Amino acid sequence: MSGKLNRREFLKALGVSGAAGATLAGCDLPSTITLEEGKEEVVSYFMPEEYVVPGVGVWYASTCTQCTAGCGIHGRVREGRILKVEGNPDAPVNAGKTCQMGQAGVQGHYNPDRITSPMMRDGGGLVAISWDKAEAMLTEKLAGASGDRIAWVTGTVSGHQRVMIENFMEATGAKHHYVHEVVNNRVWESVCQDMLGDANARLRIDKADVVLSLGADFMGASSSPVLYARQYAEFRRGKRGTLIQVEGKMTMTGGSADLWVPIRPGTEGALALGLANYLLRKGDVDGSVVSAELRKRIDEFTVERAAEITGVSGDRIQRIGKVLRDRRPSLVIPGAAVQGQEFGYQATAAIMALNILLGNVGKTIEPGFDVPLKQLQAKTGGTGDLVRFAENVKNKQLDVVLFYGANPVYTAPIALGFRDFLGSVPFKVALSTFPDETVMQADLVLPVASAMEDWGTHMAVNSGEQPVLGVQQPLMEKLYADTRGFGDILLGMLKQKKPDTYGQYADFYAYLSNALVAMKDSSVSVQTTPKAFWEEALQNGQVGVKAPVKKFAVKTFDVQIPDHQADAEFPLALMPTARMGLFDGRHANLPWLQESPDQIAKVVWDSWAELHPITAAKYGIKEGDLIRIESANGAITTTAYLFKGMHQEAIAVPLGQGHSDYGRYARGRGVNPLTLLDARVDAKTGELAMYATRVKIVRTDETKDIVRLGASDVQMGRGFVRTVSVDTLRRTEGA
Amino acid sequence: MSLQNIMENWSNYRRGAEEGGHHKYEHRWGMAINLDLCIGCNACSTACYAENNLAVVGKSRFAKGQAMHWLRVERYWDESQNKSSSVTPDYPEEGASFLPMMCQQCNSATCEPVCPVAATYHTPDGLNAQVYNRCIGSRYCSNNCPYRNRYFNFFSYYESSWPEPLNLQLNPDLTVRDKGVMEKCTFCVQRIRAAKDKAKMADRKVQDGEFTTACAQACPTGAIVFGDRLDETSKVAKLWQQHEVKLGVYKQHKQNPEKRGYRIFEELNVDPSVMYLERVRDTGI
Amino acid sequence: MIEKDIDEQIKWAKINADVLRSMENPRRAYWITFFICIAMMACAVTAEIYQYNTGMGVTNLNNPHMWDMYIASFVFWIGMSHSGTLLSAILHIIHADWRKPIYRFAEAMTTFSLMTAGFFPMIHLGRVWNLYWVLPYVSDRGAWPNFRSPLVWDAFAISTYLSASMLFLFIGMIPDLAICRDNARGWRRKLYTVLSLGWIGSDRQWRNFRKTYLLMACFLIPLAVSVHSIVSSDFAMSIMPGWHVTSFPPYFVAGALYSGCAAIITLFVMLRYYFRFEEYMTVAIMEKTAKLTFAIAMVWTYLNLIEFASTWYGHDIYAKELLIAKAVGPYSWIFWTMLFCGMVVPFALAVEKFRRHMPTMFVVSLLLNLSMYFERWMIVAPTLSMSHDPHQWDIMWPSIVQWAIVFGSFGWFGLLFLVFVKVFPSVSMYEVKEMVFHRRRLINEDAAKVYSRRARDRKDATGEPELEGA
Amino acid sequence: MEIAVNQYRVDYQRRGEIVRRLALAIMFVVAASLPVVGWSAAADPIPPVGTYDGIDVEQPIEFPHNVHVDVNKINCMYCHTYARRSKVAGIPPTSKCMGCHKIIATDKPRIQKLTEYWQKKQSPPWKKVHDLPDFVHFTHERHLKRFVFDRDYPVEDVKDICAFCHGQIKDMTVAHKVKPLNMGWCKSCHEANGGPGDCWKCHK
Repeated sequence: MSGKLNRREFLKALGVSGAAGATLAGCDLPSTITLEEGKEEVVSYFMPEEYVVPGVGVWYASTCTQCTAGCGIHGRVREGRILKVEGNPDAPVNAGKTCQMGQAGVQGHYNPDRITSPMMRDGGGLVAISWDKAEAMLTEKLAGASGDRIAWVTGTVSGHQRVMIENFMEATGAKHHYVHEVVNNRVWESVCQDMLGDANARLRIDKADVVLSLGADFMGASSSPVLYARQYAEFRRGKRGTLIQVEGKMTMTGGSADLWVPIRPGTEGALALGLANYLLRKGDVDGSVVSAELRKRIDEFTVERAAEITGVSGDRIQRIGKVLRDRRPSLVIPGAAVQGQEFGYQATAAIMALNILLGNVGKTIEPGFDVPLKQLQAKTGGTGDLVRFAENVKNKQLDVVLFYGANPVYTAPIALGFRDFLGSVPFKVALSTFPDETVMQADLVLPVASAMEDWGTHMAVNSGEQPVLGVQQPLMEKLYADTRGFGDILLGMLKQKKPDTYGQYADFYAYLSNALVAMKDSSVSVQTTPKAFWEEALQNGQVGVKAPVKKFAVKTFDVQIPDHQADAEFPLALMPTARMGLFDGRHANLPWLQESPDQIAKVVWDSWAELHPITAAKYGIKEGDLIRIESANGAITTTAYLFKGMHQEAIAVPLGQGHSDYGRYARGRGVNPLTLLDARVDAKTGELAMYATRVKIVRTDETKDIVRLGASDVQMGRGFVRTVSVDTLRRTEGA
Repeated sequence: MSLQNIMENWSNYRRGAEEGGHHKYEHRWGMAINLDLCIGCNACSTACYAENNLAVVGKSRFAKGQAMHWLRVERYWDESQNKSSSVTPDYPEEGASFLPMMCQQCNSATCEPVCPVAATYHTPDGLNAQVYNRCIGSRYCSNNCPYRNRYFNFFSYYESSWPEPLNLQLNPDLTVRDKGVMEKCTFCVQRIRAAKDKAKMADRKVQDGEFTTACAQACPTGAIVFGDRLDETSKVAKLWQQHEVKLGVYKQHKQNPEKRGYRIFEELNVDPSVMYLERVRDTGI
Repeated sequence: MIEKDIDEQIKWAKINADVLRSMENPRRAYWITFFICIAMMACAVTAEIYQYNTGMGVTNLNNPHMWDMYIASFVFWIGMSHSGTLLSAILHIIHADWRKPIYRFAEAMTTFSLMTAGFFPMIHLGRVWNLYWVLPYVSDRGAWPNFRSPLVWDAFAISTYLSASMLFLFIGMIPDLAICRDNARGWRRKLYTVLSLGWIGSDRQWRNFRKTYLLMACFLIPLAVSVHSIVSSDFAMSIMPGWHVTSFPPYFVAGALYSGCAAIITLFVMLRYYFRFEEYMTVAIMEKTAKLTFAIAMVWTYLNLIEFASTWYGHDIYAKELLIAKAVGPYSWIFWTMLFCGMVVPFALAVEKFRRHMPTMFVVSLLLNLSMYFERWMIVAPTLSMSHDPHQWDIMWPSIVQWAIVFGSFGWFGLLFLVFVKVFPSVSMYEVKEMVFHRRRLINEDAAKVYSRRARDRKDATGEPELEGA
Repeated sequence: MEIAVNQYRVDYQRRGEIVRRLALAIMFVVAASLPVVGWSAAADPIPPVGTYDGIDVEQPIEFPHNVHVDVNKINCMYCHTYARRSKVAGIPPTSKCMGCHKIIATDKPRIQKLTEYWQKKQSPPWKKVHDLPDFVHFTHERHLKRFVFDRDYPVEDVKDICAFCHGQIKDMTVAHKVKPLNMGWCKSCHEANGGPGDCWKCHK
């Protein structure tokens, strides 16, 4: 019996019903009566692996797909059920740690609202159909469309999922692949590309002595929260670095800052220039590393001017500047609010220039790895592709659209006009695990196996010190027989198109094992035989990739930062912040994350709008009042939550809620601020300027209690959280 | 707590915590939580839900205060004591204060003596045990917990919290508690049990780092350290020692005022097994 | 003017007739009250079934508030039970014979409030079907209750007190039951025959009876005091601010006597009105009861103030915070109502005019008991709302389920009492006769002295005063 | 008592009961005369006392334990192989059954039924006979270590140790519950053999 079959049969369960350790402690009649014989079924394994022992958990390595960070995980499997996810200690991204989204992955797998069979649109609704019919339909439609009228819309894809999509595109002649992620770093990546010559420059928070985060929620909703949280721990542990957070709304990361400074949202670039100006004026940095035009621009942005634009006092800017001057290396990180502006590229470039001036490049910003297998690298998403996709939909240039890992019906702003025109696309196919909003609009729905039932590989954009290809392997047998792995679905299509190339593979598993073994030479593995290599890959959940570190080619150029202009009609800046937990809304169907309080506001199960108490007082708003937030594109009504971690000219509404579908836990809960956004884009990169929308607020007469954890925001002198100043600490711990 | 047990060990039971309590401890599981590293991300809390079959109660019951989070991350806006200004500032310039709060496994626990049926008691491992099946739901223990870390099953959550097939995720190593039962953080006793069984099978002692609690394992910054304080080589014992936190006292008399360890509500003489390390803030900017 | 407690010229046959009359032919008002009580109980039963099936959560209890009205009601009813038996026993020992017309119903009240109180710990248990685990019994599991827990002490104390008070009530009733037996027919006769234990009123029986009764009274006084002290230790033994109070045992006992006395006044007025017992439950006795109540009210007031003072000047900042929160927080209206009704209203009892006015006394007694209920609730709820950890502070108001059950408990109590007054003599016939007899003897002795003096002085005495035969 | 459910039990009861009781009584006396304190972990065990008359459970295949254990002398742990390394003894995987029954006794109707399952790639849906409530943590491996391996007890006789809790399975076809498996019963054995007395050892 081949290893392969064994591996795949391992999940024959010992009594899923019998051993579900889930009976209730309350049902205890005297114990002799409870112990009834013959009531429970106990199904033995059919043909288990030697190491599978009932009653003992077995840990299988895999890769987390809850966000795009690509953490390595270990899944605890007992009696054929995946019970718990822990971090893979060998994974360079997370080193055994997990975030709450990773922990909740199992709830996605066991979600009661999964799609269990293929469906097609019949009249108004979706009806279940067979796979044969679904495949025939898809083949027919694909054959009838020319390649430039077929499009993929996906989230960030990497590894062999990306390879399969590209194979598919090649086979069908499809020309478009839109990669859409709401939480993204696209502007930063293009700045890195343009200024450093490497889009995948890696942040090294752990190596910094001072981190100036301009709205970057790097430990919360970021491209790799666990990696940065780990780096942060290192940063705090040894020499005890200082985190300065300057932002319009206090993010989770801001909550851990030594100094938190509110700034007028969108003006962070001016602050960076102001700081550069201060540093150059003090003469502690080498001005020659930046171009003459930029130098001139920096000279224009005096601290006073920066103070005027940003609303941060000049004194404060100077004191931050002093810290940056005194303590090296430092790191300045731009967040989503910086990048999501019409001049987001310019502002981000200004921040990069500050890093260059401070000499951080090469120290705390390290070049990425030159991975030999380009086709496996992550194709990172952004919002620019969404804009372009919407444009094409509007212009009726697409006949067949395939959605996977993206939910644009939910995430697209109304102003893009996309929702109105999607209906005009003749054939929309959704490959999805959950019935999200896009699925509800689709003409054909293909049920994708959950991440814990599927094969795949993932390559993290930033995997710390060692580039790896994370292997995703099933942790459990399929819950629903009629679902299929993403790779299997695509392979099925490919087999029809190109039987001679793909016919040799029985399934995606065969394809993947083949493909992985083929890359043995680019890996750091010392295994000699393909079988051993494959088994090692499965055991480790990853394959280390041999890759030299790239080199930076630093180049600077002039940046254009506009002055701040007040808007009389829409006085407040809307900050649609993603948060660790529900993220961009993709995890709203996981009850653990719905019940897990927001890290800062501590609200559960709902949406809310964050306002500074002073701003609120201006409008006569009290906490719990329902307020209408109006932009030029529409309005949403939600509950006001007042707290001081806000700039007075901003209002923040967290992302994640406001689903009209997406299962019982998400549906009809809260509001989606993305709907309000203007269709403005960053001039350079074409990314949606997500933080550029301005709104006004109107108090309604209604109130609605916010459901929050915790009655008191203050400790009332109880000394729960005690604080010591870093000076005191330095005096003692050094000794 | 049988009658015979009481009679035999009467004088032992009268020993105070400062004399090591009445147990011959096999282990004394404890924690050290570094608040400087805690970023308030809730990974620990969600990991606890996943490990310990915690019920998701839903919005309306959460609003009523009937949530079941054994480990809650509290968030405070207090300015640190370093600032002497009495004016409340307009912005939380020192960020937030996060506090992961779980059962403190007190060595002189207030919950233990009040349980009428001894469903909660002190184990030879230094834990506050809660025997679910013995609990009759008088809820006195929860009333008497100054940390408010005991959670009561006000409803039967089996159907509402784990609709099929979510119930397949339930950890078979511990029960799902039905209505009328008190529950609380157990320091992942099922993991302790498994590790001890494993060690016993190999005729050795449990080693430090062999296992940890779900919260400590998940914590991205490693702020939570769990281990056996009787094992002097363990990380947690070293931390307690390094920060000069002593057991069995209700006030720490530290020679060096800058040692960061402290325990919450120590003055109530409950002798908790969780030590927190003070948050550090650079206030000189 | 010194008023007579009872008209000593009352005929013994009339006593019998009056009391026995009260036991038969319920009037319409009786039935209306009876069915109101049934309806109240039905509310409670419905609520309890709902709560049992759904879980304790329907009561609005939550993480800080694990206890609420059920426990407050439990303490209230336990308190209510105190004056009947305790006062009866004390007054018996000190030969305060004005107790005699009113002690029977007061003792019945004790028993019934205990029977009501006993329900609450059960209703409030999460898993009531395991209630028996609090009792020490030998089983192969070798599991015993936790003898350190005040809740276990409660179980012992209450069951002891309940059985002792029932016994006390029953023993005191035996001679009356014999009277009933002699006057009854049908099932009543059978019942009384059994219950009167062959009482024929022989000297030996009387001698044994008196001894037993005295012994029971002596036994009951410390028992009753201990019971409420133990109930107070449910709170005092805990660590919570506002509960961890040294003066709780006497405070609870005082509160118990207070509410019990107030309840006696309430029932006094009601029985006097319902059964036309004006000749037995006289204004003079009411006055004495009211004076006693006033004294107890002052003790309670004092203990209350002492508690406040010791908290205020004490070292426990949590308790101090809580005290302030009680006074100015969301529960303040209850706090001040309690203090007003418990400390100020009793001064009405110091006014003779009010004491003698039955409707006023009725209202005052209700207010006093309202205060006592609030007091219990103010002990239970605010501590849980605002204890050590401000993160878990919460203000909670009980749900309709709690209200229904507490409401129904009054129905249950009323029902028991209504059945009692129709089945058993609610005024002790033999003791009223004793009282009358003693009064007469005193009068006779006084008269004899006067007459003999006169005889000595004037030597023209006209003869003995007329004496009525038994 | 005499209205027995199957002949093996009747035989067992007639032959075994008196002897067993006697043996128990003797052991009791011996146990009582020994100091309980300082009882070494490897001391000879005192089996728990108590019987229970369980119901007959209908299994998908009427598995003859007696043939396997008594006639063919197969060790319990040959099939219930997980007992020594897991908390559950485990029902043997179907592949294990087929390991022998591809060849042995293939003409018997029971085996044919088994072969049917095997061909369908299914496991027979066995019914649980010895069940514990879900709030109880019981581990076979620790008990086997204590009663077999730590005492150097001959492993081939392990069935007599298994019989402490499962009765004389060798005399049954389908397993039949003959011990109460309730708390008092467990506890009596723990007390007699110095097993752990901490609630949390067994309650979860």
